[in-house]
Amino acid sequence: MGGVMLQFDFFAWLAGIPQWLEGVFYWIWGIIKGVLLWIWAFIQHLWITIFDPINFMFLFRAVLFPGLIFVVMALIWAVWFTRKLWGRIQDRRGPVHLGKYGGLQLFADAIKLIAKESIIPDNAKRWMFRFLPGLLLVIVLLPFCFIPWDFDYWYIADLSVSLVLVFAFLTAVPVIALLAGWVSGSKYSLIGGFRAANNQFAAEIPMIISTIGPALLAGSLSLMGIAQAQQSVWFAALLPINLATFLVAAIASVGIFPFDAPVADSEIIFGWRTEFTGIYFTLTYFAEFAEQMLYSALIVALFLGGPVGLPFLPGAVNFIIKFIITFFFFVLVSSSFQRLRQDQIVHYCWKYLLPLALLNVIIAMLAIVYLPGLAALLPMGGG
Amino acid sequence: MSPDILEEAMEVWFGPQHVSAHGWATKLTLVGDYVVECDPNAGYFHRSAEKVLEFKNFRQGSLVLERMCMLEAFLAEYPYIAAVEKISEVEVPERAKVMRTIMMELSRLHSIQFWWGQFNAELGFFTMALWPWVDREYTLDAFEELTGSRHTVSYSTPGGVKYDFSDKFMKQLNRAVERFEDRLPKFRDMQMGSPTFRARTENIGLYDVKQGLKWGLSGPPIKACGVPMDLRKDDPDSNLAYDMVDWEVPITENPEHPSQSDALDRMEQRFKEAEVAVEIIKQLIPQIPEGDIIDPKARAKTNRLPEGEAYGRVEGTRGITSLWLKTQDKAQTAYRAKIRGPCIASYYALKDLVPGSKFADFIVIFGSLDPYPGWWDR
Amino acid sequence: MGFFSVLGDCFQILKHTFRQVFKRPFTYFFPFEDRIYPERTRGRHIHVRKNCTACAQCVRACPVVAIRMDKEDKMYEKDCALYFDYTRCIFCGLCTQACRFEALFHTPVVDLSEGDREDLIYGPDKIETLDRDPLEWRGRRFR
Amino acid sequence: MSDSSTINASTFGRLVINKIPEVSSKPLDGNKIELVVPASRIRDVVTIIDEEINDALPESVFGVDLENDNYELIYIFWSHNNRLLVQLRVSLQGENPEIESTCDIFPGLEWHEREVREMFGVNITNHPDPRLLLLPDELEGVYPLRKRFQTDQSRLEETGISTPKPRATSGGEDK
Repeated sequence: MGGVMLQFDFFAWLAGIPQWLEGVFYWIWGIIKGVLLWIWAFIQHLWITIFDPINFMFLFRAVLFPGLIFVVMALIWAVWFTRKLWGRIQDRRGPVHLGKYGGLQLFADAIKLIAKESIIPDNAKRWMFRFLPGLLLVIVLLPFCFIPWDFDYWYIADLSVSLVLVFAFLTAVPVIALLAGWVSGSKYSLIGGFRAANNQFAAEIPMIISTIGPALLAGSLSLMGIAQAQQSVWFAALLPINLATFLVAAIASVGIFPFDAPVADSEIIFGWRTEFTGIYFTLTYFAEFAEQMLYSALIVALFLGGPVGLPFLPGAVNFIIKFIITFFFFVLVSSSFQRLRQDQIVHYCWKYLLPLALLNVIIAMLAIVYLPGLAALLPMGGG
Repeated sequence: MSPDILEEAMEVWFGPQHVSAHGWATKLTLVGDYVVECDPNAGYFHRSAEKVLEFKNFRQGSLVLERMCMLEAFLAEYPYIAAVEKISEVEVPERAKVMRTIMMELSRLHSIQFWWGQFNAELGFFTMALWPWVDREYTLDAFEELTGSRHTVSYSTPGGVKYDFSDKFMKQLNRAVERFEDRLPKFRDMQMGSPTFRARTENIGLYDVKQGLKWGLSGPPIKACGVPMDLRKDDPDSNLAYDMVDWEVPITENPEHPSQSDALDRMEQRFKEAEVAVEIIKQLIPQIPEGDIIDPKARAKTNRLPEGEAYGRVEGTRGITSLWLKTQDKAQTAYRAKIRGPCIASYYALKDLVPGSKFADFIVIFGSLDPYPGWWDR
Repeated sequence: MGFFSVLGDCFQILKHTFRQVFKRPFTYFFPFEDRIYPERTRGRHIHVRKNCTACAQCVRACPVVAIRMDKEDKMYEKDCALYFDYTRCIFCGLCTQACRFEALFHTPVVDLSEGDREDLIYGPDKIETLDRDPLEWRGRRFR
Repeated sequence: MSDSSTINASTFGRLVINKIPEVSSKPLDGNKIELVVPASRIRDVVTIIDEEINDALPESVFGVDLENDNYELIYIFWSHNNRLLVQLRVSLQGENPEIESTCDIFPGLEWHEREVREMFGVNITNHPDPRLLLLPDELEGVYPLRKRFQTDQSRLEETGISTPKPRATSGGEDK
């Protein structure tokens, strides 16, 4: 070509326009395509994480059936059931006015409490005071995902060490109770906080030792494994003493009636929960009932064979029936005895519960070795 | 108290607004869980009853006294009436004497039933708190059937009683007594048989009967130590019918600590008092004589009283309840009336009884002495 | 205490509470159910003006001076208007006993409640008639 | 009850009188006796009661305002074994009369003495805890149970009760 094309060739320019337009068009089309692809990738991402049947069912299970919504509804049912049962035991009617049998009373209470002004006392540590009740409810609700509601499908998670993890969560509860008592600044709540911590030291060790029995017999530390090991015989039949010590220690660590020192209303008004009002009171009050439910669910999983039961019923329904019966027994025992003094609680838990729990574990070990028929009943090879 | 203990002590007000302090305030000095000093303060219920009595004529005065302790209204109003009858020498018909005694024993039963519920509520046991209160409803129905009001009954007046026994009332009375009797074995299981109750009340609030008398305690807290000190036998009142019944003063002898009493003995003592009260009622019902229920000249005689002093006393559920009355010649109102309630001693006794015990035992010791603020605050 | 006798007591107590669960509760369903009040119940008063002779015995008998009398306001030849101050009245029944002419009675209506204190002073118009029958049983039965 | 160990009213009266001649006694009906004791000898009589009657119950101490500044203090003791009621009567003069405290012998009387001090203005010397018992702090110097204490008698004439003599003159509402 040599030299510079000085003259502007109008016709060549004119012939280049369609090719230029095509370039512009492709460029715009590239952008649109990029956006559309991005949207499509996002939808695909959504599909995979949520609407893909496998993941969707996991979300359904985690959030709806045996997960959060079911547990919170069960919590509200538990509070209503306890108040109705207390009423009947004390020869009076429980909540009556709202709903057919006082059913809506709980929702009315919840709305009223949430609407109430939450007063923060002067010498309370402000942000700690607001944060602890929420933390307490979260910590108490978390272990529910390890409960073996059903064998094949309707359960959320099954770790090999879920029993240890559940107790790891539950040891945090008295620390929060102590902190809440200390942080809310009044003498009575301080005493209540110390009593809550003291209650826990008394009840923690017998409870954990009495869970060694089922873990030993099932040969695995996961709640699902323990539940599956009880296909042929329930551990309650083999370890009755452990069932009793676990129940009593559970009542002591929750801090309800016979071991009611942390919330002794005739001595220290409402214990460490005195200063909480409004939404904070709701959270701590529900945390107590959630803990009760958790322990009764653990009893069912560890000793009463979890989903094992009537063959024609699905596993989860068996579990729930046994859970209701255990919860009924929880409320019955907790409304039959006077309140024990704090040092008496520690005295009984260490002097009576601990040796009993140990005794049963030793009996279980000896029974496995020496009783011929027993080993056959248990799936001896790992969980 | 040696200073080094005191400097780390914590002062807690078991104050007037406290849930189970029904209107009395006690300052406890705690070291750890132990009570080191206990300083009871009276005065939150003071209604100046003695000044009010100087402006009430002799038919209205018993209303003031009855409101000192509404649980045992028939027993609380009686000292004023006994004092006025002593000064005015009005004679009470036989029928009124027997009716008064029956209603006073029923009021004692009602007061014990109420105290059961309150003591168990303080121990945190609401099941056994509400069961006695259900039986108490039957006795209250009997009161309302007879006098028209459940608590402020204002039943007897100087010279007799105001209302007559109707047969509907006799049915209610028998129903209340039977209801109490067939629930008693169940209550014994739930109360004395309960291991947690025994754990909470054994060797709690232990005092010797000599020390108790020095504080001024009387009634069940002294009878629980084994001393049969009961005004119904010691100082029998001519206007009541305790002599028509053969009964024994109920006492509780505890072999481990012979002349002392702890919270468990006082509870056992109240079981026995309730049984004796029911026994007296059942013996008296067939012996109600015929006749009018009030001395016809009673209104005239008690309108203006001659100069004089009298000391009316009755064995209340909580101890000796008395009223010292001084009247001026032909005056319509009392010149000076001094009300002495039994609970002024039991609240004062806390000063020396509680130090040394645990913080959770304070409410058990005081609950076992059956406090009622109306008596020490007047 | 023997360990097993303590265990025996505990199960005895649990038997009592367990059997109590299935019994019918004692309490009423208040606004709709109430117990039957005996006829001697000392509730609010009724003033029969026909028999009243303005003798003021009730005013003198009242320990808390809750009755005020207005002699001029006459309906019959010798009667008077009574103003009952229910903020002061203690329902002791001395006024009905002091009245010799059967002009003052109690009724079993015991649940008096008003908006403010002035309405609790029942004037002659309100004291003569009973506006509603006493709270007997009405409405829904066992819930 | 074997009669040898119990003391009846008259023997107890004679026993106290020959120990302290200034005391004079006046028997009441039943096994009750009233001893009129000069203010200075009150502690001796109470110690005699404490020694002679082993289960003496200090029922109450209270004052009576006989007008123009003379007061009367009445101690009442009851004994279950001897069925004996002893009533000591001490008369005092002056605006704020003095008397020794007997609550170290009978601790049960401590609150009664505090009440006499706050209601009548009778100073109880060496009392362990001379605070007010029942009254709020504003009524510290005002002695309400004295006859002079003026109360609201606006509706008294409606009740037809003649105002009690002596009439109240000062103190109270319009102090």
